[in-house]
Amino acid sequence: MTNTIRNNLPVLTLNRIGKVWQSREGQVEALTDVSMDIQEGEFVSIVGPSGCGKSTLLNILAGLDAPSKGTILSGGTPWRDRLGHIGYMPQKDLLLPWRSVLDNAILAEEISGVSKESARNEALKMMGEFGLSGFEHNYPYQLSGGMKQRVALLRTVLADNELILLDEPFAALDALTRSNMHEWLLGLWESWHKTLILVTHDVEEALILSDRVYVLGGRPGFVKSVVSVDMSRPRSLAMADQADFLRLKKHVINLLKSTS
Amino acid sequence: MTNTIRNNLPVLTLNRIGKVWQSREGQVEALTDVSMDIQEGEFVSIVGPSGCGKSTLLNILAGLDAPSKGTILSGGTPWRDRLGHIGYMPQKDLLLPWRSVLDNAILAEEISGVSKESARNEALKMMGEFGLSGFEHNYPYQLSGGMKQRVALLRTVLADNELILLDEPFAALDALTRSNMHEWLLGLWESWHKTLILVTHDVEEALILSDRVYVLGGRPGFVKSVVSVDMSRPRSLAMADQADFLRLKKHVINLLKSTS
Amino acid sequence: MDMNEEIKIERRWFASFDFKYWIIPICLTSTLLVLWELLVWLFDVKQWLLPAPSSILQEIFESRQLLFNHSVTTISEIIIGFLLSLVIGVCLAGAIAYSNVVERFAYPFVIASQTIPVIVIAPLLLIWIGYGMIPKIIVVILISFFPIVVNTVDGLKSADNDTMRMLKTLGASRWQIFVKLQVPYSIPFLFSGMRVAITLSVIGAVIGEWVGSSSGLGYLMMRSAPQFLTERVFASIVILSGIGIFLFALVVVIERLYMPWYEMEKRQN
Amino acid sequence: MDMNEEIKIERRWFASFDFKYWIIPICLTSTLLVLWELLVWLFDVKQWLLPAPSSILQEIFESRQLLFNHSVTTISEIIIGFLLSLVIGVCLAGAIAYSNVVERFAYPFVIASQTIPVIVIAPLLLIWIGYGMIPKIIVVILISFFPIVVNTVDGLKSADNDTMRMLKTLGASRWQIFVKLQVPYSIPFLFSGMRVAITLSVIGAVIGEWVGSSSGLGYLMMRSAPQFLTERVFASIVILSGIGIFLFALVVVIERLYMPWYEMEKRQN
Amino acid sequence: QDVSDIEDSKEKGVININLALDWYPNSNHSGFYMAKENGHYTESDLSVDIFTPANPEDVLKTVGAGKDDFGVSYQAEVLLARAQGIPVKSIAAMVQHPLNSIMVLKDSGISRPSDLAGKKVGVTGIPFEEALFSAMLEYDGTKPENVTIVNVGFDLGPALLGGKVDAIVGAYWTHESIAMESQGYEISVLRMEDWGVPDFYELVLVASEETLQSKPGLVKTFLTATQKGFSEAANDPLKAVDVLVGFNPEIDRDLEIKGIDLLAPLWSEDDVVFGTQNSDRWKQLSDWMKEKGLLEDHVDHQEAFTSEFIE
Ligand SMILES: Nc1ncnc2c1ncn2[C@@H]1O[C@H](COP(=O)(O)OP(=O)(O)OP(=O)(O)O)[C@@H](O)[C@H]1O
Ligand SMILES: Nc1ncnc2c1ncn2[C@@H]1O[C@H](COP(=O)(O)OP(=O)(O)OP(=O)(O)O)[C@@H](O)[C@H]1O
Ligand SMILES: [Mg+2]
Ligand SMILES: [Mg+2]
Repeated sequence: MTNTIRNNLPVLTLNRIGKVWQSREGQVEALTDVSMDIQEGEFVSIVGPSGCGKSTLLNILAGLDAPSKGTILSGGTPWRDRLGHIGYMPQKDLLLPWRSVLDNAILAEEISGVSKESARNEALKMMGEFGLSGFEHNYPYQLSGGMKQRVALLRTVLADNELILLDEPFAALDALTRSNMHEWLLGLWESWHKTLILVTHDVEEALILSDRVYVLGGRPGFVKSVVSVDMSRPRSLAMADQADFLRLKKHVINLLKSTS
Repeated sequence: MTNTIRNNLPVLTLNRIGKVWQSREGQVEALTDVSMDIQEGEFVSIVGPSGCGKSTLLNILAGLDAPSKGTILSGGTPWRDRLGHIGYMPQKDLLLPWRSVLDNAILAEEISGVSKESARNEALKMMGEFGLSGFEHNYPYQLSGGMKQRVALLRTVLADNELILLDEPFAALDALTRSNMHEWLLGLWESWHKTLILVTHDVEEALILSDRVYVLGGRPGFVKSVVSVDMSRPRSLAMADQADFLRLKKHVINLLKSTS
Repeated sequence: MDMNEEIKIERRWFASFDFKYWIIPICLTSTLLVLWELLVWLFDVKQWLLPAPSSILQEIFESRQLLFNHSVTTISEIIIGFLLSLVIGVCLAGAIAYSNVVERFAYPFVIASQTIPVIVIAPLLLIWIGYGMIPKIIVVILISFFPIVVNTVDGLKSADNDTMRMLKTLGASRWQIFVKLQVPYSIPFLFSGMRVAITLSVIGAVIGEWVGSSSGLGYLMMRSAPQFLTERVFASIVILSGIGIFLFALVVVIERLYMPWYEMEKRQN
Repeated sequence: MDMNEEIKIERRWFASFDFKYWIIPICLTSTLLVLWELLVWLFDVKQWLLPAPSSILQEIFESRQLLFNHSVTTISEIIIGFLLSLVIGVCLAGAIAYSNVVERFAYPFVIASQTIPVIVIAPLLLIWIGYGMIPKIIVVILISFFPIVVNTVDGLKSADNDTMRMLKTLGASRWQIFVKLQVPYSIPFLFSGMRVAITLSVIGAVIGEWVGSSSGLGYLMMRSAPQFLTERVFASIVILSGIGIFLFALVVVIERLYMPWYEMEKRQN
Repeated sequence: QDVSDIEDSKEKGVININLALDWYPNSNHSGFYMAKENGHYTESDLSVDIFTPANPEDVLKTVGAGKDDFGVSYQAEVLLARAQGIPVKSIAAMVQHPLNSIMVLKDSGISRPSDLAGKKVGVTGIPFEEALFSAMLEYDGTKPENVTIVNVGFDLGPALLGGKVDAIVGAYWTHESIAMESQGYEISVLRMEDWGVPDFYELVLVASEETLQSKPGLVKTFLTATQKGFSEAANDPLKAVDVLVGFNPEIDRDLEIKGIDLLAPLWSEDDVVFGTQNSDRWKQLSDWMKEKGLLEDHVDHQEAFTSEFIE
């Protein structure tokens, strides 16, 4: 990121991204013509049917995969060294089985050269909020599905990047734990001015959290529509019954259902 | 199962099940005093906070782990040979990476000795409904998260057991795909008179699908309450806005939130 | 993405024939050979002690017929022996991984078999089996089946526990879990073992030929050493090494063809 | 749950001392020994060809002091050689897995080193290094480092691709991925290699002693054979096998202690 | 002699015979190859296959166990083998004197065993050879403790040429010395029988007691043919080497040509017939070995050989 960002230009621009997967089983077109503009400090959600290419898109953004077509810009200029400079929580938790919860969480800091001890102390403070206290020294196989997911989220946010991509971070969480995590995430976003891109299947979640929602269509994935969520903040799950919210939700769901 | 089932006795009775995990990191009490009665042909959901022991409970039911306390009965008599006689879709998809989608799906039939060819033909018919057509011969690494989950579900139902346990089977699916799968699952349940136990985080899903909802509390997991869903069938996501439904939903959510 | 590229290509190693990845190794090897040649001349190292690469090459050329004839014997011993030890090793490993009792009974013997110096039991081999090709093949098997057994057993036991439990809920028997889960899991380990085993087969054939024979590169070396025909000994070693490297590479290629899913999964992106 | 039990216990194998799992193996082994004894008496197999277990035991008892003294030498060679080959093997494997160029340059030499018959290059070793313990240790290293290299390289390359990608997004360098991901992934493979290597070290020490020495079990065998003291040769083999089995088991135990997470994960339930 | 046993064991008209050599084929064995080449074996309906076992001592085991019919071994080994109950007997002496010797580099100035005091001597680890060496030292007035013995395994020649030892014991003055000289070194040889060691037959041809008893005719026939081979080899050494190399192309012809010149006179020295052995020489050696503690007292040297097949 760094100094290429000029104030009014989007911190991230996807310019007609396309992706084709080649394999011996044939080729799969996963994405076609996906364009997006993300402003600095924005909270953007992406929703779309299963298999429409959301994870593929995030992989491309993170710099893991090269797009088959299109370019990615930041502040108007091509952004190539994305890998390692964008926080990314992938769909699978990918915890290292030989590391304790704590040591999995501090992986990013360890990599960036922070002393293990101070990283551990910092992470320990967050265990409570993540509902992991008492499990700091347990190993991944001893955790429940939702706990693993929270460790992976913690690992991602502790990497402390300006732009963070989250691929269904709350899929394995119950409503209560989930809304706690929502609050925590919004706190992070607001106080540290992060730019967040969230992939989710939960339309309510998208609406409560984000400024804009990209609705994708599938096979191959394309941008169907962008919905601005112009509800005042702070928002909460309690708002889910309000007319405004319900209208927006129905709108997004209809968009998802529409076949074009 | 078989002949131990007498008509009025529950097909599955959990009698004060408790589970303590031992490890070098100390011991974790995962479940305490969990009792349940499941009638033949019932559709029961289990909801509860992340880490409260839902997966642990299903593992015990499936016969994979032994409970630390309590007994499991069927038709009033102890049921020991559960392993292999209860359909179980675990939380992780656990697809075999060297098998194609199709061959992963037919695993159970292959194991029970059905000829590969006829099993494949049967599975092929369902690929469309599961949104997997075109991917029959792909390998798991080429699938999206939600697609893998659907293959795992297909594998479980093709095992064709009377009692089926599902651990968050739709967590990685978008609303649309999810409601398709709901319909499909209800069809299966109704036409084949299966007994279904579903673990989910989505209260709406629990209410739309099941006859009764067990609400668990956490640390250690215990049964907080059982909610009967006495809404007429067929139900659908469209009902989610109805007063009845909203009242029930709020009730369950409040139960989840309550601290006792 | 550059780093990505790097790892991607790295994964292909042996199978890849990107010339650029061969330049440096070839240069280094040549430098080494030239250095060896120079050192031999400079320090006037005696021919019988360490011949220069050039004289080894010359010997290979001059005695090509002799070397070829003896190579044929040795190569057949290696290949027959290796294939048999593959069959035996895999069966034994299967039995060991499948049954506790077999494991506790057979493993100590398998280990013990490795600590027996073949030359010492040579008379038994000769008396029971005779002077033909069979004792040599037995020696090859004795030497090369062990890494196959150890690796395959470890591979069979490395199967993912969660997946094993999943299979149990599908009603899989012990045997089905073995065949459908443990065996596929063991394949990469098996290939590691095969790579070690095929290389050891080469030396196994050489040792087997010492047990009493009248042809093969091992015989040729043993015969040439006391005549101070050190170039011929080194020529044989060069050929043996070539055979070893070739067979090792062959196993790698077969692995690629046999386990596309493993490689594909690893290699993608 | 019974089956569950079975697999649970099976996973513990060597580390477990459940007596019931040892009864059958011990009985079988005893039966075998008794059979051997009987066959020797029945077919009047000559002592000088294949001694009966009883005469081997008797020899072990009678020559216990001699055997003990020579064992000490051999065991030190084995242990020093193995530890060095572990260090060398792991370093080499690291370099090979880390760099394409090193791999292409070094691997062929590593393979070639295995196809060189030690006995044939013994004069070189002796003339360069002399007759002390060092040449024996070098022979042990030469024989035992190869399985360590091959297994460790394969292990280092077996690291999960998705996790590798995750680490890259955390900004991990090539080196960090290597240390934090590939190295832990290689540990189970490394231990497979170590099990093979420690067993080969035993025979390595014996061969090393043939190349010229004045103590050690290999030397003792070399000396006993021309005097037709066949029981003594077999007594030495029995002790070598015992050493091999013991060291193999030791590696298994160390593995258990060193990789609790791996075992725990596998073993749970 | 009763030759009827030959007829019994014929298969398709020929009798297959296994002959185990003590070491890789060399001029010591040229007589066998001459006999083969010139058809002396086939004339008597024998078909002789020649093998080399892994270790010299294995010959006595394969012969003793009946795997091989005849073998080439060493006189002392036959005594040692009998001590352990291996039922083998020497049926012919192949070389009338020791070939085993001490070798030094000529420019070392060593000319007698006592010159080795304070020096390093390489041996192969065979106790009998070490005893021979000690006897030579004692005979020349030096205590064996004054010499450092180094076990150099199989590599006697390289150890000497490489300067790792000052002398070697266990090499043949008809073979190793020539091989070393061909590498451009000058070698001096101290022969055993010159320095107080009982004169012994270096190589002997052995058969099992079983064979001797049940097939005396076969033994006789084989020996007669072999004698012919060796006498032809002695008469035309050059031809003998060519025949040897013809059968074993990996042999260095030049080396063997020099070797056979030294060797041939020892086959039938002093006009004795090839194969002759006499009881005194066996007694001397066995007494000497018993005295040195190398051989158990119960071994009877008379039983260890038989002269009945040599004429
Ligand atoms: N490595 C690959 N090789 C081939 N095809 C792939 C690969 N990865 C993904 N695909 C295909 O690309 C399409 C998009 O996959 P992707 O994982 O991006 O979907 P998604 O939107 O994240 O779905 P979900 O919500 O289920 O996670 C799918 O059809 C999938 O099969
Ligand atoms: N193998 C194990 N060893 C030790 N503790 C374990 C083990 N498996 C589960 N636990 C603990 O048991 C508790 C319940 O775990 P379980 O997986 O049953 O929760 P869950 O209700 O399924 O949660 P989620 O909704 O997040 O999947 C957790 O505290 C977990 O840490
Ligand atoms: Mg996805
Ligand atoms: Mg769970």
